[in-house]
Amino acid sequence: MDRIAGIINLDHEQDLLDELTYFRCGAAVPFAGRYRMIDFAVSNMANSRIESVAVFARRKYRSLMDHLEQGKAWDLDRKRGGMFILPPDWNDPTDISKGDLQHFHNNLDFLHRAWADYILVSGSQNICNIDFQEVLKEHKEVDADVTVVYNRVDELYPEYQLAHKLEIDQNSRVTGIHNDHSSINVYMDMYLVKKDLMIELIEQCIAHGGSHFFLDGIKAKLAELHIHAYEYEGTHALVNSVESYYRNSCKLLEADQHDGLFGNEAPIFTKVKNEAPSKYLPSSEVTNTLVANGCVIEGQVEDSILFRGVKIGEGAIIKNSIIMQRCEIEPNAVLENVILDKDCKISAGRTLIGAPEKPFVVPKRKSM
Amino acid sequence: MDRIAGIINLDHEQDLLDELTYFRCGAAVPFAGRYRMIDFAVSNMANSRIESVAVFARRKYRSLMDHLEQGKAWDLDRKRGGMFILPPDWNDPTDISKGDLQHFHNNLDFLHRAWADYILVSGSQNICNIDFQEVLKEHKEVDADVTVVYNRVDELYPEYQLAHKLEIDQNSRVTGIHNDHSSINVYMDMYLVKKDLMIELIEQCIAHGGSHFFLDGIKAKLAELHIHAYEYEGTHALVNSVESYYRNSCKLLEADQHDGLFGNEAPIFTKVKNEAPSKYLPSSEVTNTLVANGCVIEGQVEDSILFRGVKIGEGAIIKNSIIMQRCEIEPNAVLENVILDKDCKISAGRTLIGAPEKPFVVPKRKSM
Amino acid sequence: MKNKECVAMLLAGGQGTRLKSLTKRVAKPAVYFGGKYRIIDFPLSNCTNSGIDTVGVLTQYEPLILNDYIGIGSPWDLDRKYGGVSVLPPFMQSDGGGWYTGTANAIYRNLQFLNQYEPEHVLILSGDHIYKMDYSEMLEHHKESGADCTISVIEVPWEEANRFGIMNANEQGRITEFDEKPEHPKSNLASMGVYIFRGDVLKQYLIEDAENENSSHDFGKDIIPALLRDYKKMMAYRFDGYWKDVGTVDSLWEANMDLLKKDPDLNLNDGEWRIYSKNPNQPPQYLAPTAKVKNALINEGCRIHGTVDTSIIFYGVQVSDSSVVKDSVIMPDVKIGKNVTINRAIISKGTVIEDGAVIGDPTPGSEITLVAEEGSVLASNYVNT
Amino acid sequence: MKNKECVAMLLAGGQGTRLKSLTKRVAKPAVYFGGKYRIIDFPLSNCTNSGIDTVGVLTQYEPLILNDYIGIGSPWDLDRKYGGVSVLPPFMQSDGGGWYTGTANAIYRNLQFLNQYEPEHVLILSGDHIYKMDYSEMLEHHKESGADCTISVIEVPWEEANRFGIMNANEQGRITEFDEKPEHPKSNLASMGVYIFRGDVLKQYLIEDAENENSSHDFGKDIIPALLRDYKKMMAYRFDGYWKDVGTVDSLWEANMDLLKKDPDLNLNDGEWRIYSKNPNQPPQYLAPTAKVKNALINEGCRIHGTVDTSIIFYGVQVSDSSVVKDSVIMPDVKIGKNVTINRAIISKGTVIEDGAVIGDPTPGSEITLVAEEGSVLASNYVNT
Repeated sequence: MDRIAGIINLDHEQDLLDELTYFRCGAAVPFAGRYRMIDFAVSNMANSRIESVAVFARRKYRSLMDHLEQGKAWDLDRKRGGMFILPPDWNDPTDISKGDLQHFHNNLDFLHRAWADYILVSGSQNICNIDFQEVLKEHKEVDADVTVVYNRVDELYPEYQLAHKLEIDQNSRVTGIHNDHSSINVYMDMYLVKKDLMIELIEQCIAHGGSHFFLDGIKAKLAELHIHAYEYEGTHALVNSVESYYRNSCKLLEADQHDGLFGNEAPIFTKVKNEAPSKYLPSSEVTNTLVANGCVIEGQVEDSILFRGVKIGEGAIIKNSIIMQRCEIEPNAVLENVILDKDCKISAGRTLIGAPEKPFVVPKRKSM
Repeated sequence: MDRIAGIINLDHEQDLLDELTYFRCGAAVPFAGRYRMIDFAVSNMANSRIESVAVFARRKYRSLMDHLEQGKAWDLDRKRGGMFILPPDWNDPTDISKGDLQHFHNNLDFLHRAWADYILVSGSQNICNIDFQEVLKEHKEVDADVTVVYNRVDELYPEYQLAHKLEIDQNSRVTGIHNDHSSINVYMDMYLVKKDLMIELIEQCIAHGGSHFFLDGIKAKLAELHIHAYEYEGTHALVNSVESYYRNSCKLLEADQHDGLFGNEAPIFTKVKNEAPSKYLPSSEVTNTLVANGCVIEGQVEDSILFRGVKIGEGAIIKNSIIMQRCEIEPNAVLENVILDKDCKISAGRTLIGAPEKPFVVPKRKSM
Repeated sequence: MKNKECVAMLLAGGQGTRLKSLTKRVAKPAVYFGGKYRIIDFPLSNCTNSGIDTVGVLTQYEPLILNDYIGIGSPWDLDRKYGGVSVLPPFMQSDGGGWYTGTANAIYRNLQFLNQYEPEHVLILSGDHIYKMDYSEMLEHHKESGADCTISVIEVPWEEANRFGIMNANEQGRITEFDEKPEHPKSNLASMGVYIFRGDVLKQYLIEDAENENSSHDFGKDIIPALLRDYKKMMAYRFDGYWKDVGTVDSLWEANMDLLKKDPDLNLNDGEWRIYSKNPNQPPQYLAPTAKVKNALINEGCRIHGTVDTSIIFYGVQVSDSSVVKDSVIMPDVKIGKNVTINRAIISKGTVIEDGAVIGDPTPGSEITLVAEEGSVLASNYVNT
Repeated sequence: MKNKECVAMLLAGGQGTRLKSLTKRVAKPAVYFGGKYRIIDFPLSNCTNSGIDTVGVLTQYEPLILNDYIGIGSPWDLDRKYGGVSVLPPFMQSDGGGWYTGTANAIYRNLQFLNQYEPEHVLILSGDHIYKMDYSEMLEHHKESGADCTISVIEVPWEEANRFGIMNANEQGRITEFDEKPEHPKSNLASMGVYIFRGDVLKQYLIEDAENENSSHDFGKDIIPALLRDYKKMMAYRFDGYWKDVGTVDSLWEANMDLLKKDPDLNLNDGEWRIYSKNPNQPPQYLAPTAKVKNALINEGCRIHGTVDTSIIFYGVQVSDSSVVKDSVIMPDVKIGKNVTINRAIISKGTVIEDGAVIGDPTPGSEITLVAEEGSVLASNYVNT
């Protein structure tokens, strides 16, 4: 079996989720009732039998570290391989690398030592359930140098504007990488390269003053390298703004979206918490809602997502909202089109109503 | 039972061990054949039934993180409590704290949440084997506000110049904290405070613009607080320079020093590696030496310390030297008064001789 | 290493025959409870929360699932370097060996395990009860009184006292008499099956008991009476929280229903006294637009399209459109088809209920229906009325 | 979850009576070897290194130490969420139950365990041998040949062939005959006790064997011959590395001595094929100014003041001034006093040797002395010459 090592590169990911990313990086934002954004990238790797995973973190990575621990939840706390969280802490006076090449350069050791022939690099913003062994299979079949993953989207959402698009010939060879907003071939920020080639490309890229490995080391070599495009056809959501976060969260209430992410044999793992089952009191009315454990519900909830340990008081009404961990909604409060970050408290009788296309975001630990 | 939470504060520790601290902080420097400096502070806490430990790291903490993992080796990978490695990654725009108060301020959560009545703060440079429950016992007996730990030293070594000294009255109450080089009451950079008082002192200290909690928050309040001195009488070594590192390492070859640290019921733990037992070939001659596992020895070694996986070729002669992990000494090389950092290679026949009072230090991964 | 002040020995070998097919493949302590837990989670979590970090779990009957479930104790924070949890099945020795013949025999055969910790006190627990209890308070009481043995007791209704082991104690709490299921109880203080012994006393009596050929090697029948006969100091420790023996299908059902009260006597959401358990990895529960959920405990991984009323739903359960689950306990991974009606039933793990099935008797006070045919697809006319 | 391609079942219930008092309190697979290891570390590490992440360990005799040692398999990276290591002691079921009556019976009684992984192939191992082997290569061979069963064989000296189970195979490697300890061996290919079966074939033969009242329920005596009788495709897989059955005191001693060669056939320092084991936390070993150490393997936590020559020293051993240890194996935590002479001996764990004792017979080829009185302080004149 060919072995793959994984890199989750957060270096270029901007924290565009407003209040949700004031104190944490995008990869650490809670998602889908009990996960964090990064759980999808890590679980995809773990399920694809990737046993060494490096996380290139740049800033606001504290809650990420807390969450990932040593990769325990993904069975990645191993003696051979395992998970390595790599914040920027390097001290090589001869280092001339820039941008994410700093990470690649200072962590070359990870690449050298990894018990792997291939490297799979992924970001954290493309939520999906993908088997990278299938990517590798295709990569080898067409004998590519680099294989990039993309999705042919049905509808052009605003969040795709920040993504690269691929131009592809009839053999699925990539002939162009650009930002044309009308293109439906959305690059999913995942690529596979042979380890030796990767190391070679990194070194060249640094020598030429590059600061963005994918752009300067791969895209710039479109003519020289055989870059193959692998089409991912499953459930996919790109989350890089509050709007895309909200819309894609709400979409999880549709059975096919939900099943596409959670319904197959490759489960999404996350750090385990000890919470009792959720409790629905006689006064509760809950429909079309995802509920994590540890909630106590006495009010009315519809078309919403409740994270762990949320309390909804009697007579409270929650609609089209996302309520994160341990929030407390007191009796008779009304929330509609709202995102509450962790540990918020909404006083009895208060009303908060956001716009359907622009939800109202309440930052962590706020009492209102 | 009163509960203690621990803080290992590395914020003010300077990296004065030359080549040994170019790429790692002092707390991560290998010591005594198979440990790192910080293992003593962590093990002392774990053995004193401290179940929550925060590590305030400032820079070059990467190898420290690798080493500590989640506190597994100390049984500190727990659901309740456990080990928290806290690099500087905070993003509070209203934060006015400075110096190590940044750490205290931004990690107040740790203090608030810790299931503990007392806080024990320690550095990593004072190597010893101490039971903090005994410190707490005395602290409560004399009803102190703060208890500081010191050692009445027999001999004045140069490394004590960087340490604070205590003036103490007949009741062991601290009446002065200063740097008088002739004082034998060497403060060991460890103190115990009631949690609530600690939080109060931190907040006052920040409000007054302090930048060093011990100096600005405790020493400055000598008149107001009851500061008690606890005398530690066991084996003690202060390591804050290459010279003190070398001398104190060599002292471990004396049985009483060695037993003082390793011989009692409170073992010093460290991250576990899988190494075979060390192998002594028929040509080997080894005397007065500490040897970790995984070594293969064909040459002659005396008055030295060999870390894990060191290879000593036939005819090589090692004297008064400290050879760190995975170094390879080829046949007939001669080393005397030398410290080799990890992964060095000394070619066949080479000779390296340092001065007895100033050992020759070879940085990591060097081939000579 | 230092000795341990107190080591717990948890008797988990019971078959629990009165739980019928629920214990066909698992020992009683592994039986599910409360939407998420197994019975043994309670004594194990009590140990952790009481600061007792060394627990021997004595298994005998169908230990495979229990073994696997306990592992090295990580879910309960009992994966300790020195101590932690050890599973102790019966074993063969060079001089023979064999099955455990009684509760006392099980501990006796593991004296070697106990000796390695030289415990001053030994806490004997059973894996059969649902309760939250701070054993460290009982240990304090035991130490202060200087007792040889302290037995935890709970007040039971006088009319039920004849079903329990009843302690008669004097005003100082010293036990003077022990009646196993007395016809005319002199007290309503029942033994909870939680004992703390002085380590040396326990050892002595276990060895004496082992040599006694007429003994049934049982704590209640042999060891406690022997201590009493010798005028050993035996103290009663009163416990007044929630405590329930879930030894029958009806009592298991009742204990589950107890959790649905608004402020249940057994609070599972108490951050200060968590009940730990192994957490399966499941997505959040989904309540569909058609779902009607009232008065229920529901775990992750469930999909509810129908009606759930006054019921406990474990993880991975599916309740399809137009089905009604009422006054019932649905164990993990049960798939309930459409137009199913379930009343006053316990459905065991992994059962598939076909469309249109009608299960259970809705009459209040009627017997609880247990559905536990292994891997069964239920015929649509399985009715138990 | 997905099924597993290959699950290993490790037979670890053997008493190993020929190891005398070394197995008084532990099963043979738990016996110490090589200054640091227990025998079972070798098959378990082989599994990990071969990518086999699901292992059932069948215990029966004195499993306490083995149980505790294996835990959930963390030392061998076998603490997996799905799969990993499971200890499988004999158990009671609602329809009875009892001890394992043979190697095949042990596996048969755990078919329920195997079934949950639906393995395509099952690897049967024993916990009695010291060797490093890549089972994934054997599995490749097994799959390519389409065999029902593949047996790993090793060439042994012709004169010793009558002590082994001998395979007679044709040119294609297909096994045509199996002779258990034949008087006149037709081949020198001995079975290593390492089998890979197709999952369905194994299951079928185990069930048939269980129904056969005349069977001894043993792989070598019953299952293999039954497959041969039915002309099942059985292939021999040749292994040519180091392999040693350490079933006697002498062979255990020899295997230890084999490690002292300059380039031993069994390399313990191979970073690509690590032998994992539980690591006790011990300070570095200390060689005093008076120490003379030649040709030795020494573990951490030792303090050597005397002479060690051609010996294996486990962790925590003390060798005091003027004592000489030669051609010997000293197991963990042995304390050797002053002026002691030890030759050609195995000293078992925790023994205290008094000053001046003389142990063992230095004559080359003489019998190896085994000192294993439990917790014994040795009289100064214990001589075995």
